[in-house]
Amino acid sequence: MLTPWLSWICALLLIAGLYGGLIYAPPDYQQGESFRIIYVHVPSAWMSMFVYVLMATAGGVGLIWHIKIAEVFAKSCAPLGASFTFLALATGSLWGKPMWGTWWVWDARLTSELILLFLYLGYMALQSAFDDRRVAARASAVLALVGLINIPIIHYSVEWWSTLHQGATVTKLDAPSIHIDMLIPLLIMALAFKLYFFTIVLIRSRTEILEYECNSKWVSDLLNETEVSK
Amino acid sequence: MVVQEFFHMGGYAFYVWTSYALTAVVLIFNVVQPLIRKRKSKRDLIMRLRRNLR
Amino acid sequence: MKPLNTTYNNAGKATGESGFEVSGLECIRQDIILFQDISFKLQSGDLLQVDGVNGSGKSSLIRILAGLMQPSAGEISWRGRNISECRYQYQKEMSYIGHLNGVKNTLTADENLEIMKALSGSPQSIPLSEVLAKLELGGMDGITLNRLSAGQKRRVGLARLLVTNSKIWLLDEPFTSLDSSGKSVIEQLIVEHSLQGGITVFSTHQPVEIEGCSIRHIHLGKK
Amino acid sequence: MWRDIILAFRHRAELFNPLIFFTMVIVLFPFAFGSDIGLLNRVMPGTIWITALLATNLSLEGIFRSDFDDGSIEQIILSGYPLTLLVIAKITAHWCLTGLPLIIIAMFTAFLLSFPEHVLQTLFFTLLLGTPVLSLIGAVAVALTIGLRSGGMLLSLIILPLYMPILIFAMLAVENKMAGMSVDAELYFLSGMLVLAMTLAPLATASSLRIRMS
Repeated sequence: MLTPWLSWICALLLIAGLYGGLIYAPPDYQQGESFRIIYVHVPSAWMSMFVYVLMATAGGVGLIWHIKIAEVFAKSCAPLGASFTFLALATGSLWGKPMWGTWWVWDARLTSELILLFLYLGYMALQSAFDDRRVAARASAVLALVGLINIPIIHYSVEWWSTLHQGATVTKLDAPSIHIDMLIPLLIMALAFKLYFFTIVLIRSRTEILEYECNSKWVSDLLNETEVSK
Repeated sequence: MVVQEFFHMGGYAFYVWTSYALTAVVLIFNVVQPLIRKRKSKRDLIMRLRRNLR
Repeated sequence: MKPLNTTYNNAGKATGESGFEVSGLECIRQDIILFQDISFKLQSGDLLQVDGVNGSGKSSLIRILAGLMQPSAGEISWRGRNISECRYQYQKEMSYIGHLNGVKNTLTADENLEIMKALSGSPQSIPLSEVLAKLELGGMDGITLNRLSAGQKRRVGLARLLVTNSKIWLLDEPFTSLDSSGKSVIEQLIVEHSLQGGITVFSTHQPVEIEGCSIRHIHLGKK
Repeated sequence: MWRDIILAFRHRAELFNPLIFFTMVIVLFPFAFGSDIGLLNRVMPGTIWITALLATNLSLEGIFRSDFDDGSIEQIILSGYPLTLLVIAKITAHWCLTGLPLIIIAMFTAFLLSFPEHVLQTLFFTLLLGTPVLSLIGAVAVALTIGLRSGGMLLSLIILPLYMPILIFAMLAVENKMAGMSVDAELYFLSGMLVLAMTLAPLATASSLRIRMS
């Protein structure tokens, strides 16, 4: 019931964010128009971390209290998180080419984002390796939690490593202060991405629950109803 | 003229528009894929139900 | 307040005295309901045979009873408490023999029994040689299990029952790969166990000849 | 634990496989990069570490493999004996049988290849602190994937990202030492990770095994 509302608000925000980002915001004095990639890059990067934390937490809740909804939620998070991570990487690379002159630099953020993508892929691979849903959910929850503990360590180590290996060429990316006209669209976009995530996760979770509970009475009732109404 | 400038993106058109296109593709895929799956799994469940009833 | 309290206590005792109680057990594997609504009560000396065709969930039922698997619904209690609450105590009083024997191929029969004994931590006093003799496994000193036949390995696996001295035996197809004399040895063991007040749940698809005590049956699969 | 070591000794060939693998890969590197000592010295620590990662990865499955195949794991879980303790014993045994000999061989080969001595010491410490972490984290992943189809590939996919920080810090320490800087920070960090892994990994492994067996 929530999904249509969420999706409408999300669509509105997306349009607003796009308008703000692509048209309203003034070009950056240093990077010109190319900085507009920020409006897809940064929200994706934010979401990639956010989704992982959410996924691991939900997995942990499911593991400890055996709550099915939490297991389903965690499972639905994974592909979305992976796509956000992929987007952050791809757009980061596309941004890096004109700015740094290469597609890829071994920058701390890019590298830890890449490792995050591997963590997501490992999670999804493990999830699909099990035949039984409940066992899969619990096993991958353990993995997600181990990954969650590792994320700060990975981030920290990569940061330390990259500062030792190269100068401050990357600081171009994080301009010390961002103009308010640039910031507002960014926040709108971030919010839009967040809503988008929740909308899709809801859709995914509902399908999952339906499959999970395929033996229970309410599912068969529901299906009978839809069949009658057709 | 303005429109052209907009699409030109100060010379960065390729990078900017590829980024946005990629984002759009991934986001749309993530909408469509669960919807298809939902329909498919519903169909499967209905089949199952019919099998069980017989 | 007081009368309320006493009734509560009585109720607790009423369920507490009974041995092994299973209610409303359900198992779903890979979205398929294997069984539903299984309930039974086993007292001291009871014997329960689980029947059913292949894939009907016999092994799953026994694994659930052992506490290895979580049931999708229902509960199992031992001495009036849910087995997940008193896991430690329950495990001390229960022996499970699954499809796999749980013995090391690279060790001898003696060494395997030593490990079982150490793991169970029971102050069991039957000498190991006696256990081996009972299972017709004598005279195999220094021979590692990978040189023995499947049936002999199965016997070593089943020797766990005698070494650990537990009250509940959960046996999944105990007679597989045993010859007829091995089978009758195990049947004999089960009868003795039952006469000593033990509880046995076992699954099999072979006819069993058990004399001296009554067997209850539970049938899994489509009716 | 003694049981594991005894068992491992009965499979002598399997025991030495990772070690032989390790030595052979290290010997391959001069063929790939040429026999220039200066260049070899630069890539040597990295080579040793990456090879150690791979060798650990290959041998990891052995921690629970045989116990899984013959049903011992079920019995151990059901024995009421604390699973975490057993897991600790198993991991320790695994490290003694792969990590420790690996360090010795690494030292030996590095010595043969006339690696500067003061850096050798640092390399030794990073290996000493790092390889137990590899075994510990690896045990969790093995417990999750044991007996699954395509378990080996899955194991690598899961495990390698988690190994990244250890590799990074070990390499940083060696590089710093080469540049004549202090390596305390890196070694402390590795010790910190070791302590963290020692406390959490056995618990996670034990619960993973329980989940895997259900």
